[in-house]
Amino acid sequence: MEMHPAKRVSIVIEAPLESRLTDALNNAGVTGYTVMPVIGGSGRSGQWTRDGQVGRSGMVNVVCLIKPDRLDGLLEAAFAVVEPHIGVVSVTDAQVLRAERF
Amino acid sequence: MEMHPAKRVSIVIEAPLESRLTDALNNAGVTGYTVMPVIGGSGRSGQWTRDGQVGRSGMVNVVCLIKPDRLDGLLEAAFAVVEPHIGVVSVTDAQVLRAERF
Amino acid sequence: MEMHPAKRVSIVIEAPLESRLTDALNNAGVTGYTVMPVIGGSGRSGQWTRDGQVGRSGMVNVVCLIKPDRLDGLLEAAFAVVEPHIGVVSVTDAQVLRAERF
Amino acid sequence: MSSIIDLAASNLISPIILSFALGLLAAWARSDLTIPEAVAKGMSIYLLFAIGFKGGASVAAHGVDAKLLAAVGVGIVLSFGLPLIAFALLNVMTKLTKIDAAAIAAHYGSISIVTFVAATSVLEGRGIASEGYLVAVAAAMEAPAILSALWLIARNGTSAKMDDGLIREIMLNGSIVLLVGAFAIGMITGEKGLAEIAPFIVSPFKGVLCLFLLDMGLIAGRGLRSAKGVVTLPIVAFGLLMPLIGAAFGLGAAMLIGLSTGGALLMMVLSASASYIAVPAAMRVALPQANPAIYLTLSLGITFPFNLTLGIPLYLTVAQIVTGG
Amino acid sequence: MSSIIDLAASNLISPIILSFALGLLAAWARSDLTIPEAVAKGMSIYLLFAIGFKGGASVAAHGVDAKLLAAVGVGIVLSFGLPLIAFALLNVMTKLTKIDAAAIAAHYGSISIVTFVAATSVLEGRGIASEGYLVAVAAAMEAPAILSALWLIARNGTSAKMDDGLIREIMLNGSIVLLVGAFAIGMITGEKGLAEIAPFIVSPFKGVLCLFLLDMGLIAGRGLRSAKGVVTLPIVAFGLLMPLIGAAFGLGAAMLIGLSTGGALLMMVLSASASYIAVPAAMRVALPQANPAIYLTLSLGITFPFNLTLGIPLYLTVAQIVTGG
Amino acid sequence: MSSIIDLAASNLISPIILSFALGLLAAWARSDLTIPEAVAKGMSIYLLFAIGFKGGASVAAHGVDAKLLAAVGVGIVLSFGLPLIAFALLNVMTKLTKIDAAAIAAHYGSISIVTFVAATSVLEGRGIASEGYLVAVAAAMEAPAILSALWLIARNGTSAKMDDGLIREIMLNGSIVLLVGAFAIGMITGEKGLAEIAPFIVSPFKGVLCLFLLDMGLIAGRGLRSAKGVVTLPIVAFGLLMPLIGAAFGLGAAMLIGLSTGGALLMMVLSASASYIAVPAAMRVALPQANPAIYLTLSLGITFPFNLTLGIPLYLTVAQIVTGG
Ligand SMILES: Nc1ncnc2c1ncn2[C@@H]1O[C@H](COP(=O)(O)O)[C@@H](O)[C@H]1O
Ligand SMILES: Nc1ncnc2c1ncn2[C@@H]1O[C@H](COP(=O)(O)O)[C@@H](O)[C@H]1O
Ligand SMILES: Nc1ncnc2c1ncn2[C@@H]1O[C@H](COP(=O)(O)O)[C@@H](O)[C@H]1O
Ligand code: NA
Ligand code: NA
Ligand code: NA
Repeated sequence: MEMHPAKRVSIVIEAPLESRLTDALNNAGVTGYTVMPVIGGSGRSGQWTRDGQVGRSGMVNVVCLIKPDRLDGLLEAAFAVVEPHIGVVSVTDAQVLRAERF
Repeated sequence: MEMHPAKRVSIVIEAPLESRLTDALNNAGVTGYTVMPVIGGSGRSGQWTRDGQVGRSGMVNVVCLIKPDRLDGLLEAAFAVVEPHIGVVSVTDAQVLRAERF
Repeated sequence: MEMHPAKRVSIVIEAPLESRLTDALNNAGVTGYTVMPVIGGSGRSGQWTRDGQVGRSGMVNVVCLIKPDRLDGLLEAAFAVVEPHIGVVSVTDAQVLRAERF
Repeated sequence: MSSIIDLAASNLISPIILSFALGLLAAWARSDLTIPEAVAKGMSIYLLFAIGFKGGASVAAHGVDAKLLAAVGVGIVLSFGLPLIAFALLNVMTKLTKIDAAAIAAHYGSISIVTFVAATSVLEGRGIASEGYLVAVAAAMEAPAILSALWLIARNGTSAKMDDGLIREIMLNGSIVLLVGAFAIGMITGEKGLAEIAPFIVSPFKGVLCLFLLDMGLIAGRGLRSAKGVVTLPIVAFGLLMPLIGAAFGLGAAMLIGLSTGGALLMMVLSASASYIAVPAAMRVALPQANPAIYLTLSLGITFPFNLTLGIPLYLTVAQIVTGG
Repeated sequence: MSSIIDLAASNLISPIILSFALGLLAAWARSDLTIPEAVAKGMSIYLLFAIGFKGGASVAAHGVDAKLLAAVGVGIVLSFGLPLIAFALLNVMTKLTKIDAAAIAAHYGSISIVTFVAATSVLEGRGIASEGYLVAVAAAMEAPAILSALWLIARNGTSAKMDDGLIREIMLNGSIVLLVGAFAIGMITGEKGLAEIAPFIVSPFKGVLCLFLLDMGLIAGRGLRSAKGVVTLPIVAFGLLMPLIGAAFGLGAAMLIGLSTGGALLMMVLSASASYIAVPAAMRVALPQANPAIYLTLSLGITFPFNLTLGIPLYLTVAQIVTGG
Repeated sequence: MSSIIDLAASNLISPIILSFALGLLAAWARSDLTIPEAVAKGMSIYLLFAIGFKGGASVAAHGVDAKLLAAVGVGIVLSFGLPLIAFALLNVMTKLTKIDAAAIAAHYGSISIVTFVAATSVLEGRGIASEGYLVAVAAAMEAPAILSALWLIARNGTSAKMDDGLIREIMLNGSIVLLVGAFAIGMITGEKGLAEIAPFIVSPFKGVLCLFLLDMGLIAGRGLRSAKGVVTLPIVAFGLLMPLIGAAFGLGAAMLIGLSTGGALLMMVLSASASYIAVPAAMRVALPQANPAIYLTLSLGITFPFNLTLGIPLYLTVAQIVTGG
């Protein structure tokens, strides 16, 4: 089947910032994203787990497929939100069906 | 360690279609898949979130690692299910341990 | 923005082994990882789903971004835990922002 | 007339309705208040189990009425028939495509179990009895409407994605199985069984219903906010008119089989209410081209609140006049 | 004999058993009815807390019996010993590998707290008293069987993956900690504490148990359906025979320490039942080569329903005859 | 003095406190006992709804007191003011950065609703009345402290990430909306509404609180274990001293507006307790540089258990002496 090159950007960020991040992505012209749950993790700011959470907000994973030429715009928008916070941004080469959607 | 090339196919699809998709994958000779939850997203059909769902069915992410030469068969099978529905299909190059499993 | 090459290792493993795996990763010098839920899947050991679980422990997906030169150490550590168990290990090429973190 | 207003007013200031209003308000103000999906599903399982069990126990107590079968049969006919009326009405009143119209029609032939439950608790509050087997009628009315809508589509030349899997899914839908199963358990174990678990399924029932309606308010409110562009005035008008038509047919059916005043109200409510669980999921599989924003907003954002607040008191007044109860 | 049948019949038509049957049926018919994982876990936390607290409060009310320690000791011995019998039996009756046999054996030395709870509510329904400290015995019997099975494996030349982490995990398993902790809280706060929270842990208990058993029925049913090829007739026979052997040993132990009729039943049930929470998780870590489909199906799909439906009435009749109660 | 000890002792052996202790212990022993996130959130929604509703119904029963507005006003002033004191104290007592100090200060101006609830149930246990509208005061005190802390930061030259979105999020935070909304529903439906849902929000309340505190114990225990390096002795000292200072101010405020003994206790508890839900989330957005391990450990691991065990009995004794109750 015909595939089209794309970039898959994955941003792990604290849950209270989710709407700020997705607003920034929308403003950067992103046409869609998918939010996936995270149940725990570890990094420079220590280890955490989501079970029985009271007062700890947890993290989410926002995944975004975009046309390669839009990558820079997206990263800049995302980075402005993520930069002062804990979280991780990674990018992978991908192929998508139905390119007209991205 | 010895790694073997593989394709990682990720299909985000509406939950009521999950079993139809996995049946199609099984029929296409796929040896395994992993289903991951999705808690929200945005696309051409608008924005949604899973919290407090009554009547909205949400989406799931079906991830499948396969030998590269099986990609076309899988995509055709998946596409037949996904095509009339909302959802996104992406493919990434990957490497797997224990190739005999795929 | 400046990106740095990295490897994205994804390990799907039974939940009771999660802490053994993350301990092994820490010992292998990994600086961070993210744990994501899995709600079902299928493989050589059959099909399963997480809903209404009593007595079945389910699986989790541990995702780890690392510098490419650390891949072998990580895989060996992970494989020692995963090998006798059911589960799948895959590796993807990725790019990360803020390389100093990995 | 003043009695309707009194009834509506006293209905409106019940904790149940106000909880729904709180949810609407919170959603409208864009508060981040949410009820976790698992908790919402847990509450709906609780409500279905409780309402089914109580219905069955009531049938066990009063004996299996000869009217039970008649009521189930009439319910099935209504569920098949109401979508045809809804479809015709939508074609006249709105500019929706045939597919969107059929998808909406399916919702109005099916039922909303929470509206049914709310009506039951209004009856209880007023000490009006009703036939326990109407729970079985509720279960019987969930699915036929879907087949009706798919037939409408086939007749109009578009083919819906019907397969054996879908029919089994519709008939063995979790909420139908739970409602019918709990009804059977209630019938078998009777008053004795009910007494054993009453502190779980009877006493806290209304309180759980409050939290559940809070969640429904949140969802309905968020849906209304994001569907502003999609749902036009004629569509809204349909969402207010169709329940009245449904209720009229329900009343006719109730008279036909000779239900009590309470039973007539419940039959009206079943006919007047629109599904928001089983049917939307089936539509995503069978009619993926139909726009879910429209049918969900109509059913959950317009018809559900209308029935909950004004519909039930209105139907009850009419039922009392007509049945002389 | 006829009294067993009467007892079994009246047991079978309780809401609890019928809820389990509904779950089995729904799974068998491939309905999509499911209970969210978080809700199922929440209910099991509720049941463990309630049963532990009530046991502790009952000990506080009746004074700490000298038999408490004896009963705990005997329970530990049973938990260590029963796997040896189960292992020998499996080697004779089936063609399973040593590893599969040992993994299954571990389950039968450990206990099923829900079977215990169901037996308790049968006793309550009949007004038969029992020793509150048997909850502590239940907790004490959860873990030793696992060590026993690992020892069997080591003796047979295969090495299991044993480490300090695993032993701590087994002993400090969430369900053991909660059961023992709630027992201690019940003992410390006594009848006064129980009175404070009785509307939460006593009144709605049976109703929650119904929904929990509905979920167990769904899981057992789905497990049975997908394990058709794996579980052979001799394995099924073991799953029906072993509880009887366990119950016989439990009865002997109860006589040895002089338990009441109700206490004897509970001791039999603990010995006859098989774990499906703590042990399976431990086996995935320690004996990953063992096939989970076999031990889960046996414990949850064969032995659990057998004990729930026929076992408990049978054990109670025997206990009544033997203890003269 | 001996009465404080008696009170503290009888407080310490309540099921509520012991459940918290069980959680702490289980976490300390590294048991894998956990309560699913969705269930924990469900319980907190239940508690907020119940406490809000009961407060509102009590106001409806006793008439809207002229003091209500005064109490809300004083609460807002305390919530703005206490962070200033906390900030000054932290600068003197510890070596924390201004940002960490401000983030901690925000927590102490806001409130812990579970501490409030625990104090309410101590009052109920002793038959001491209190003003129902203090629930509204609790809601009013949640947010101002956050603004106060951000002002402190701005004054100290660092800029916090303040935007309109954040202010709306803070004011329309789910727990505030639910508490205020349930309070309003309780006020509107009054004693009649309360009677309808009392079997849900009154009878099982204490039992739910036990499970919720078990979870809080687990989280506090795990937090304490992982924060060993971060939280120094002076910081701990602050976590014990600040509630006493807060309570003193709360008592003063209560005297000023002439609250009853029970009301004075609740006002002291609101002032003495520190937030662990609304404020931490706001701090992650507004002051991401502040270390969450410090403020969460202080609020949840030090101040919360202190108030729960020793604080409440102490404050009650003082309140009784001062108000002559
Ligand atoms: N190397 C990594 N690979 C995958 N996830 C990571 C990694 N480092 C950090 N994370 C995730 O990002 C969160 C915050 O990381 P940090 O900002 O380093 O504390 C962690 O809790 C993990 O969920
Ligand atoms: N560009 C994208 N990147 C990631 N996920 C997407 C993207 N577009 C759509 N999705 C996901 O697919 C769902 C349906 O998309 P759509 O069919 O465009 O409405 C959305 O709710 C998202 O979860
Ligand atoms: N080819 C595959 N692609 C994605 N996930 C897989 C694949 N094979 C197995 N898995 C996952 O790994 C689990 C165990 O696989 P197995 O060890 O083959 O039984 C499955 O339940 C799936 O969640
Ligand atoms: Na209808
Ligand atoms: Na046993
Ligand atoms: Na405070």
